[in-house]
Amino acid sequence: MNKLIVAAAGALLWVGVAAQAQKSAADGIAEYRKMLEDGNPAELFEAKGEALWKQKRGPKNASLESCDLGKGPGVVKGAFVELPRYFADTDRVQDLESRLVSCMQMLQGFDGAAIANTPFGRGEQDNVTALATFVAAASRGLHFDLPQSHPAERQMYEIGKRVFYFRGGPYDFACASCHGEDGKRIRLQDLPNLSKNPGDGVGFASWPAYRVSNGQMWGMQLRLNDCYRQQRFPYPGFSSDATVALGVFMGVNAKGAESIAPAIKR
Amino acid sequence: MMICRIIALVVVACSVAGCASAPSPGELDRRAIAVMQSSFRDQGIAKVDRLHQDLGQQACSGASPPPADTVKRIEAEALASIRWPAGGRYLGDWREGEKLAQNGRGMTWTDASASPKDNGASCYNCHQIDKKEISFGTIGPSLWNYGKQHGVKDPTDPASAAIVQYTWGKLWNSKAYAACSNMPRFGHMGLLDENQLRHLMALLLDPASPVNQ
Amino acid sequence: MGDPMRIRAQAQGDKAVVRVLMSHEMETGQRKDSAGKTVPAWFIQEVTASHNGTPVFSALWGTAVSKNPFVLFTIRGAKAGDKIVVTWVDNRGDKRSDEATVV
Amino acid sequence: MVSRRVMLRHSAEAAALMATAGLLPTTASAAWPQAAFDAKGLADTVKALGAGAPQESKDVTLTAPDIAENGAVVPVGCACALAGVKRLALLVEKNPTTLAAVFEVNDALEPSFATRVKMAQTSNVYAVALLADGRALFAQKEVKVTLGGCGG
Repeated sequence: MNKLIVAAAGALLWVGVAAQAQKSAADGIAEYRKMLEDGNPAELFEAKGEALWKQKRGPKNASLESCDLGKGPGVVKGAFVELPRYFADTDRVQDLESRLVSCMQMLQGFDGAAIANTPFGRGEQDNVTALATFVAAASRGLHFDLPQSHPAERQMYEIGKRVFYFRGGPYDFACASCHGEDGKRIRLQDLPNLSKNPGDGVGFASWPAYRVSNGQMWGMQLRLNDCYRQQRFPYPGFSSDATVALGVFMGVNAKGAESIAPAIKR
Repeated sequence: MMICRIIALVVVACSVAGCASAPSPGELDRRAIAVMQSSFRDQGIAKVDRLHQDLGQQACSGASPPPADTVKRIEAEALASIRWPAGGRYLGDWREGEKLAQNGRGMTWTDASASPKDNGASCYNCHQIDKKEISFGTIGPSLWNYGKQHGVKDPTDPASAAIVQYTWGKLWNSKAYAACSNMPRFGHMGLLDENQLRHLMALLLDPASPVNQ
Repeated sequence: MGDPMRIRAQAQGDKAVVRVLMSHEMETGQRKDSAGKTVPAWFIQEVTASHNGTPVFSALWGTAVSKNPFVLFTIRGAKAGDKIVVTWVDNRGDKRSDEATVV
Repeated sequence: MVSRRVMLRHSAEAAALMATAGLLPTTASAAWPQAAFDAKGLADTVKALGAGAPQESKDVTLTAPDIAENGAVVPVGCACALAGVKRLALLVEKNPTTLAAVFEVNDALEPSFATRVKMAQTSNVYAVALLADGRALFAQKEVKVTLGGCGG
């Protein structure tokens, strides 16, 4: 027992020595990422989203051009950097994707619940991603500033914080396991610290993003969904309160960060 | 249980609409748990019962660490839970260990089975191990030269017993040495079997392992 | 015939730099689906471009070009207002042309 | 003027390539050189493109990163300002199909192209300039492909 404790103390004191060779690898990766910026396939989804926004569709044969994303009907520019926020018509705090589904239901007559239950990348869910890409792109270069004036918005921040630190599952992981400290990596990928402001706001401000590894466009809902998959948690519902609360927590923490969405990611 | 559910639903409705007065921190804690319970569903092998927290998971679910007496209790219980290897055989084949260390798969809802034979150990996600692998994470400390740094020349020598046992214990239940460790409890949670753990031990401690060159 | 391309043609001195993004799966024919069946190859084989109606660019591609392909080339003597038309043809015979103006 | 030359060269080359390949194209595009895209390694691929033994040359420029964070998208470019260059090709040695892309070079274009390719693993990448006199000049670089993300 004593021996064990001594050994444990030794192991704790003993810190890694070999981070030197990493410098060149990090430089190489930085160079690679820079080369990719010239021509981000997210533009294809942005163009598709813009066409979908203007097109008369759905049972009501209407466009989304009068959709209220929080800054009044039809205002797209600047909406992304203030979401998630509270909406009186649905009496809910909504993120970009769940708000788009509400607009598709209210204006175009689509079945919102059916869209929410559609797997990512299929049917109308794929259209939601393209629409989200278009809306996000209209705020590129603007700075995040989520409203916290409504009590429901403040409460969602507090709940989101608790969801962020909720540890569970067979691996004992929480969002905070990977995103609670500065300067950490998984493999070669930098992990943004999403737990505070100022933090790495760009972690929140890059999605929707084009995923190089699978050639897919991912919105924040799918980003969070795959985080939870890797966290070895059960499946979070599309636009469930936990995912929206996390959006509020990360978004408020990203205050002041410049939006670079839609970005290009590994 | 049923009553709890109903209360939870009422609370969520309140949280979404916004209540008249700001809720207390304790009330927010309860609402957050209700949100967790209502937001997830079973998918494949990943069932909602994974959200039932044990003492350690619950105590380590905050921005700050739990109180000292809770830390002590978690660590003591974890230490007592460690199952030492059958026959006192601690080391396997470092080559198999390296394969496991590279493999980040297992236990997600896209994995077919939760059996240890279908799981990797995900070590490189968080640790540097063999220096030749440049794609490694930094959430945990570097393990390059782990055995060498600890002066392990012969892992069966009694002089090496302390570090050998500590390493096994850390792999079996990391919380025995740090209550809120970020590292999974590979043995305790049934993620890896004894032989797989022996292979990882060899990767770290075998003088012939590339880690100790 | 696929989704529209994104073509950016920017005048730089007496040239125009053309950047094209195409929406295409670019299946290699090596990949297996979740049921273990090989997904057949499906990829763009030929890309051509014209400048004010004159063919100027031609490329032949294999399965190794990335999904949602990107290509960059530079046309001599092109100026703002000129028309660039890009066309791709894939191994199934699907085809798509899109037009852009040099800015 | 340019148009006519380009068009003529296209059809002539298509015929030559088909002759080299020795088989009828099974693909939608008649000009697509099946044999060249089936070839393995630098030497065989260049041969299948109808050129002689490849020579390394400083006159050919290959742009590629040292490390690719993901092999699914690796940005690569090729350029060669020598007179007499007819085509520029990009090759990835260890891919199931070595030849990735062939670009026609003519007076209407700068002899410089960029695209993105998939890489199955760490490998040498080549930019090859095919000249009118049958010579093939190349530049090479090893690109490391890393494992990324959580790996699950």
